[in-house]
Amino acid sequence: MKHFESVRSAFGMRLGLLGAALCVPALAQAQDELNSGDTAWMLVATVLVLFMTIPGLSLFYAGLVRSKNVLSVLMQCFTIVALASIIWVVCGYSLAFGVSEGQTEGVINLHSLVGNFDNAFLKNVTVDGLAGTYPETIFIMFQMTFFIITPALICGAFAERMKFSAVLIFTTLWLVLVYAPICHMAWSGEGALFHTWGVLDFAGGTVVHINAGIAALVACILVGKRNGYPQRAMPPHNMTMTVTGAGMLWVGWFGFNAGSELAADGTAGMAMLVTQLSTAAATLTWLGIEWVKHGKPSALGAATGAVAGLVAITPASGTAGPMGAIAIGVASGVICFLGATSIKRMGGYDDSLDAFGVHGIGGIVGAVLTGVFAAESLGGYGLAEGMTIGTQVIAQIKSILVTLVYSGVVSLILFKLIDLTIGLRVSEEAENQGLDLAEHGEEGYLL
Amino acid sequence: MKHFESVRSAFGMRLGLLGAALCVPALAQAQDELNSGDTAWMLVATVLVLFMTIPGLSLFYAGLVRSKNVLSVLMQCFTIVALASIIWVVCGYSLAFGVSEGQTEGVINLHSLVGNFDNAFLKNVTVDGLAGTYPETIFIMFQMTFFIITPALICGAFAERMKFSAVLIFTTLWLVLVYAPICHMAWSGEGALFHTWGVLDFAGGTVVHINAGIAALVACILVGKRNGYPQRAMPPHNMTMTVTGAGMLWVGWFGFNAGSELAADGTAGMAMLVTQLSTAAATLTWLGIEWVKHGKPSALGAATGAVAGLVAITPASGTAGPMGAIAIGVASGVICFLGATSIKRMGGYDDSLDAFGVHGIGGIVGAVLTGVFAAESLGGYGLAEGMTIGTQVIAQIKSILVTLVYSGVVSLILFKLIDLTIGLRVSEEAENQGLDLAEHGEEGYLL
Amino acid sequence: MKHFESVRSAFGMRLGLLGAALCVPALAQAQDELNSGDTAWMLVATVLVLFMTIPGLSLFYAGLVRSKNVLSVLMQCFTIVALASIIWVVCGYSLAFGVSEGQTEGVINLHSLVGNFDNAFLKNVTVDGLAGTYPETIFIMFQMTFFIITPALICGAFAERMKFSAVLIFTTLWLVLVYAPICHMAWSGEGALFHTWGVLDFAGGTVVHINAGIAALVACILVGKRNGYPQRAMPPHNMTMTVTGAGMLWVGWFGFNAGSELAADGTAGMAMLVTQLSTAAATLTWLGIEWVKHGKPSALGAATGAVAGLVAITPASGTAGPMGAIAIGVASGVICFLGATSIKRMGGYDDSLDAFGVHGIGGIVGAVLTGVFAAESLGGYGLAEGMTIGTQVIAQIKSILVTLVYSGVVSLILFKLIDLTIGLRVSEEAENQGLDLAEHGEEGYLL
Amino acid sequence: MKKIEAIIKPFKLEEVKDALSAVGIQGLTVSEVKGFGRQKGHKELYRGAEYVVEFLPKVKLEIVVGDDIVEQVVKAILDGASTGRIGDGKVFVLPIEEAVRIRTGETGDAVLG
Amino acid sequence: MKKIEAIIKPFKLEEVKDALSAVGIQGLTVSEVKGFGRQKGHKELYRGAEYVVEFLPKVKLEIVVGDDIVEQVVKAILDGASTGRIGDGKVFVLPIEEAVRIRTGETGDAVLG
Amino acid sequence: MKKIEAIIKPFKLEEVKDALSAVGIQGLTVSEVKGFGRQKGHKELYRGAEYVVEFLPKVKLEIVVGDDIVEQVVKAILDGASTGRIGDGKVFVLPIEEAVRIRTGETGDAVLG
Ligand SMILES: Nc1ncnc2c1ncn2[C@@H]1O[C@H](COP(=O)(O)OP(=O)(O)O)[C@@H](O)[C@H]1O
Ligand SMILES: Nc1ncnc2c1ncn2[C@@H]1O[C@H](COP(=O)(O)OP(=O)(O)O)[C@@H](O)[C@H]1O
Ligand SMILES: Nc1ncnc2c1ncn2[C@@H]1O[C@H](COP(=O)(O)OP(=O)(O)O)[C@@H](O)[C@H]1O
Repeated sequence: MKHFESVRSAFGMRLGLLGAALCVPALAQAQDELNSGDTAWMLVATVLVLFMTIPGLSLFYAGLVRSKNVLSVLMQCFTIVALASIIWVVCGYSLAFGVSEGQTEGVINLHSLVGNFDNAFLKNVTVDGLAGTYPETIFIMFQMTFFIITPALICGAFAERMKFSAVLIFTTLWLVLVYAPICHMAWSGEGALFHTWGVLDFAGGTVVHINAGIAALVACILVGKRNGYPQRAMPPHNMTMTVTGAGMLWVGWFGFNAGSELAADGTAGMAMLVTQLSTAAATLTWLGIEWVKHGKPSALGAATGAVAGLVAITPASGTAGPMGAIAIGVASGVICFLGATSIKRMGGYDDSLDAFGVHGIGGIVGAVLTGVFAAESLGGYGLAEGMTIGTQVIAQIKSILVTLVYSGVVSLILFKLIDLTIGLRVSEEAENQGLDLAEHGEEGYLL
Repeated sequence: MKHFESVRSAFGMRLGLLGAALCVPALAQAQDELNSGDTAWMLVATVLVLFMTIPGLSLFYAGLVRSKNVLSVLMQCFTIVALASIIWVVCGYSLAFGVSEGQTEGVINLHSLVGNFDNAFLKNVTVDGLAGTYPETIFIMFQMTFFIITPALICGAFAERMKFSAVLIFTTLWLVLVYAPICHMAWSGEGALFHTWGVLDFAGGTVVHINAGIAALVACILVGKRNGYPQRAMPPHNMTMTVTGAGMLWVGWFGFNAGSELAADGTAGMAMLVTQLSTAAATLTWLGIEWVKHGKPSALGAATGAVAGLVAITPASGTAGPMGAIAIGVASGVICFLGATSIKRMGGYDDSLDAFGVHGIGGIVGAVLTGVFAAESLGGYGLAEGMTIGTQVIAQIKSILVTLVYSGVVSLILFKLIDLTIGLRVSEEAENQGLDLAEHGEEGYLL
Repeated sequence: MKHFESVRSAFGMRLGLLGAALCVPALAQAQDELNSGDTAWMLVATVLVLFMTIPGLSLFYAGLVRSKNVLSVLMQCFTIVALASIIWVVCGYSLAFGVSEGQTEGVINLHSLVGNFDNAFLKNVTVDGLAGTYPETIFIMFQMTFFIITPALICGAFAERMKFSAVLIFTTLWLVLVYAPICHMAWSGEGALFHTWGVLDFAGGTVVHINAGIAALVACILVGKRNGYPQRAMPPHNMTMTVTGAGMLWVGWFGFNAGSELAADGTAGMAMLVTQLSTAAATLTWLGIEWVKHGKPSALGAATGAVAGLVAITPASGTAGPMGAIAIGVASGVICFLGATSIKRMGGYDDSLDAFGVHGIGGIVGAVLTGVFAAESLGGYGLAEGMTIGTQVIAQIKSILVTLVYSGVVSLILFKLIDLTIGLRVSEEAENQGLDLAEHGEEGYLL
Repeated sequence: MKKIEAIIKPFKLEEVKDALSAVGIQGLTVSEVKGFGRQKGHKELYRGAEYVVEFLPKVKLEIVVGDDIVEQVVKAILDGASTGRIGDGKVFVLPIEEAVRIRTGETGDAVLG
Repeated sequence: MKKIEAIIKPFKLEEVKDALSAVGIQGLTVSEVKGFGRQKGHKELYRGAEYVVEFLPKVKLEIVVGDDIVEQVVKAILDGASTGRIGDGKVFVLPIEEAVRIRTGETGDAVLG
Repeated sequence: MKKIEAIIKPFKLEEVKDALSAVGIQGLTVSEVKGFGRQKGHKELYRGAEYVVEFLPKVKLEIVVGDDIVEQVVKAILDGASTGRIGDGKVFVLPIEEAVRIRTGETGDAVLG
């Protein structure tokens, strides 16, 4: 069972119990003893996922904008780290992982969708509390890093024109109203919506990438195109920064995927291996397409391909085998390439850094193919009893649609509200001058 | 007990025993077996703390200077890593952690202040020797990374004008004459001065930050202001570097704080959580102040706020709870903001990169508040028997004063001596040209 | 025994057994249980070694070229990561670590030189398979990161003039035809050539550094000098990048060396300690030479010295003691300094980034001195029964010669073949324009 | 022959170039400069330390043209570069005594195309 | 109208600007250049490879002024920029035939303020 | 006195400098510029978005010389800078009315060495 069920799911309930009565006699005693190896790994995995956002993602993104906006991007990511951390302990953790009494296997009700406020301000958290085989504090931290990186991903869509204040307000509301419920549906264990449907999302294909991707698409449509886009070219100002950030994302992602096993074991090892293979395959695929289509493989192509492969393997990293991973990597390379080029051009929106094109589309590719490559016949861990590739893919698609619709609609409302009140966008003059000076009173470089 | 006593303290004695007779029958056998999980975590924590210095701190600092001095900062940090490593094994480790026979609980004597040369050149260190549940070699390495970062912090004060040779000589003498004793007083266990007083310093508020901070203040006063300061503006030459470095410091600091538990357990988990919360709170506080006071929140503000929060939680990271951590973060944000702005202006010294303003002042804020937020009533782990918040705060203040006075006076003498012999400062021409060319014969950028 | 025999060697055979029959009753049951601490450490060590290549090495190298070629260097490293990952699972792992039936202790035959295709496409790899005390998947990943970094090192020699397509083709062939066999000779356990000779190579002095170094030398001779070399100066375009990369290499190298113990134990701890000391000593040595010889110690000197020390301690990191490590560091500092200056000048080749001068020469220095400082009398772990320093050094030299000759000759043939078919070198115009534009259609910076 | 030097706002470069192409200019040279003038600079704050930036980024264009089209070219620059706000910049006209094309060695107005 | 071009040492820019303000100059344009002259460059060493830097960083000022104040302006530059050491730089005076303010289209000496 | 301005290809700078030294030039000023002319630019592609670079990197030399050696200097530049391919650049000659050495205050041809 363990093979196709996120450990996080199994864990959801226990957390609920912890919330209700901290001294409940452990059902599975062996499991409730602290294992220092698992603890060591989860400490590190947490560090790695935070490293993905700062400096990883922030460099990846910042290199892609024009130099007058470089600090605004770094700043949005950095501030989101701080902001999301506080929101998480205030209520995010409890809303995402709190399991209320009525949340029961097989029953779909409000508790399947969202947690509660029982653990607001971490009021039930102690030094000695465990989450399975390691301290609950580390589970809180590990999940916090996911809570952090998701809104940071969205920043890629509205880069170079959104007000800093609007970013912070949107992030706050979105985390509480969108991330927490989607996370609850996926990972709060028995009784949770996606869990009941048997959806596979090992490390956050829906929760993180599709969720952020669709919000990003809504964002860039509502905030509008950058002045001069697409007539005027807006090439990356510092590709060395972007490639550096991509490298950091790659290495940090092992915390994301192998860390999602929540233990230092065979599944963590396999998650690491398949993550590497998908990423490698997607990188080579993207470069191959560029080479054939444009005559030259580019560094930006390599970096983007890698991220596409990382995104797509995320939900599958606990269920796919090595060859499945390569297939997922190739597919994500091809489809995200279209996402960041043709689809974007056709759509006519200005997804500045392809947050939707890579995370949204890559997330969908991954979520669907997770259902395919979990099958034992295709080298995966095997599907749950009674599931076929077909039914599994349908379950996957249901979770994708729920995420697209829920996140899309709520994001739309939030952006509209902010636009009507404080406004989403900086003035044209500020945009010309650059957000670094206009919004932060600083310059990136004085070389 | 474990809750308010640094594990390092408990460990100090054992080390002494090891030094004296390696095969002494273990008192607590369970404790003296190698635990691979603790070992794994301590290996990684060590890597993380080294990562804080190179490249973390070095980038944070280097981005803040003018481009003609960028290499000199990187170079000072890098060379200090090498230099301190050698000094540590020659005598630093033995002077800091060596426990002589007369060092006894409750007695204050010379042995309370400094170790000995018994383990000079690591002569008693073996592959199989343990420090509790993991190899002594890793304890040596972990502590070495603290020995490295402390003088590197000081470099922020005299950046852009100090001779490279003077930096190296000062570092060597200061590490032996100041760091080793202060470290001994805090962390060599029973009989050590701060231990006897019941001082709480989980991860190095006094040993690292106040210690470095006061030396930094002395340094920048003695070496004098940069030419043109404060009339001429000296804005950071590469804020992207500084924000990157701040991100690395943030992630690396989990090795510093959670690593200081010296085990992969619940306290390590809680140390990680409180570190994150203090840092987040300080970041938001700093940005809030800037926003209100200057109208714009800046990337430098975010980065500096984060470091302030990291510094302040350091001594408290093994005793404070989540809400205490947020309080410490807010306090450090406010007070370090004053430290880096009003206090510095009033003082009239040129602490180029605010080594005193952030590390000295933040360290003091943290050390005092550690005594407050350790209290169970304020969400902490609880104070030692017989201690109240009042008496604990007094103990904290005593350790602060000892550190300020001892480190301040010895640093003063050392700088004076160096000034009188080889001179502290480069020539005016060299300062105009920039230290990169004048001292190292290189240029940072040829873009 | 464990002390002087790479655990990897002991492991080779077991892998073979796994390949043949996965359910074979374990010989040493204790050893075949998953240890979560070892697993945690090996997960992290793997991440660290990947981090060495991206972004570590890629930044170290990229800073040293002219700005018009910065992306080409980053791109070669990044693409090699992807390419080598795929080759490794296709056949590299099986060729390197597959143990065929005839591979027997004391017998030298074809199986002593190379593995087989039994595990091509990882067909025998399962989630639950162990490599000693941790999952085989992690062993595969850990070794993959070595497979990745070795060809990336070679890129330093032909930087700024080699065709991207030629780089990829060479890398592919070289990994299969050179790396896999040399790795097999060293680390596939009983019956392997170097194992039979009693060669000590804990973490890859021959397999990685000498192997890459000699290929690099051949490469830069065959591809020819850069236009204008050595008449025109080609100073590094971004030393801050190089120093940053050096810092990352330093911290990542603990994964390389301490990870090579394949367990979180005393030897891993000692490997960490000796790695630090050798690196520190080499850094200071290099700076000292520069200071005396040129009057100024340089940041590039510090960074290069550090890498020299890291390279040299690599083979010795599981057998030398702290003082031996310092000696190895000093020796590598002196000799690699000559390698990157006088020897290169005398040789008249254009080893652009001193891949041979540092990795080749440093690797040789380390491999020889490993034989010396393993001796118990010199603070090492002790030599194998029947070995003296003299016989051990001879064994070391034999392995060096085999590597130099085999890698040198096959590299020569490969480069010649590529030159005769698609050509090794870009056109003069492309070289003038810079590889970033000519080969990848991008620019590094638009500041 | 005259040399026309124009100091303009950086983000107007494309427009000016288009306007110049429209009047038949086929060659020009551009450089990044900093301008000091009536247009006020901005303040930057680094940890409370104020840094007043008086030198603002501008772009300088240099175009050598035949005497006959000077007026036309100046007009094109004004059309392309003007925003009506302080800091739009200046155009200066300087005499040129000779022009040579390096590739061919030819001289005179023919060089300027 | 004349254009005054001055090549100075970078760290003297502030002083020169102040000296120019003192004589009433309200507009000027600055650019970063490299100078080659009598002032010796320096050597840089990268892994033993010597790299002689002959082109030294200088700052170029361009100030267009009315004929009447040329002398005064040159003097101000000399005052602000001189250190008495080799490499202080040069001042050149060039004729200007016309000046136009882009914002308003006005021409002549009025433009220069 | 004349000022000779030359726009050349960046990688020809060393050769031109040597050629100028050969005819006795001891001072010059160099700056990085972007040139637009007949030489075609290149395309860059970022995630499929085309970015046409029309402004190519060039180097501008400024050399003030006595009237007598103008021809010689122009020839030296042509020798050093010519590759025979489009984009080699241009040389322009401008009148200079005065030159002053900042260090000494001296004026006239003596300043130019
Ligand atoms: N006398 C001058 N000589 C050279 N450049 C000048 C002069 N006056 C102005 N400039 C340049 O023109 C730019 C614009 O001038 P400014 O006075 O700010 O606005 P405007 O041109 O609209 O009057 C300045 O930034 C500077 O680069
Ligand atoms: N003939 C010249 N033409 C153009 N610029 C020159 C000329 N001579 C010198 N310069 C510029 O003046 C700067 C200073 O000249 P240099 O000979 O070094 O010292 P000084 O001006 O004190 O005699 C040079 O770096 C160069 O930029
Ligand atoms: N009329 C002009 N005014 C100023 N600079 C020019 C002019 N024409 C060309 N240039 C400069 O000369 C460079 C070379 O010109 P181009 O037409 O490309 O080739 P060529 O000089 O070989 O004819 C251009 O990049 C530009 O910098």
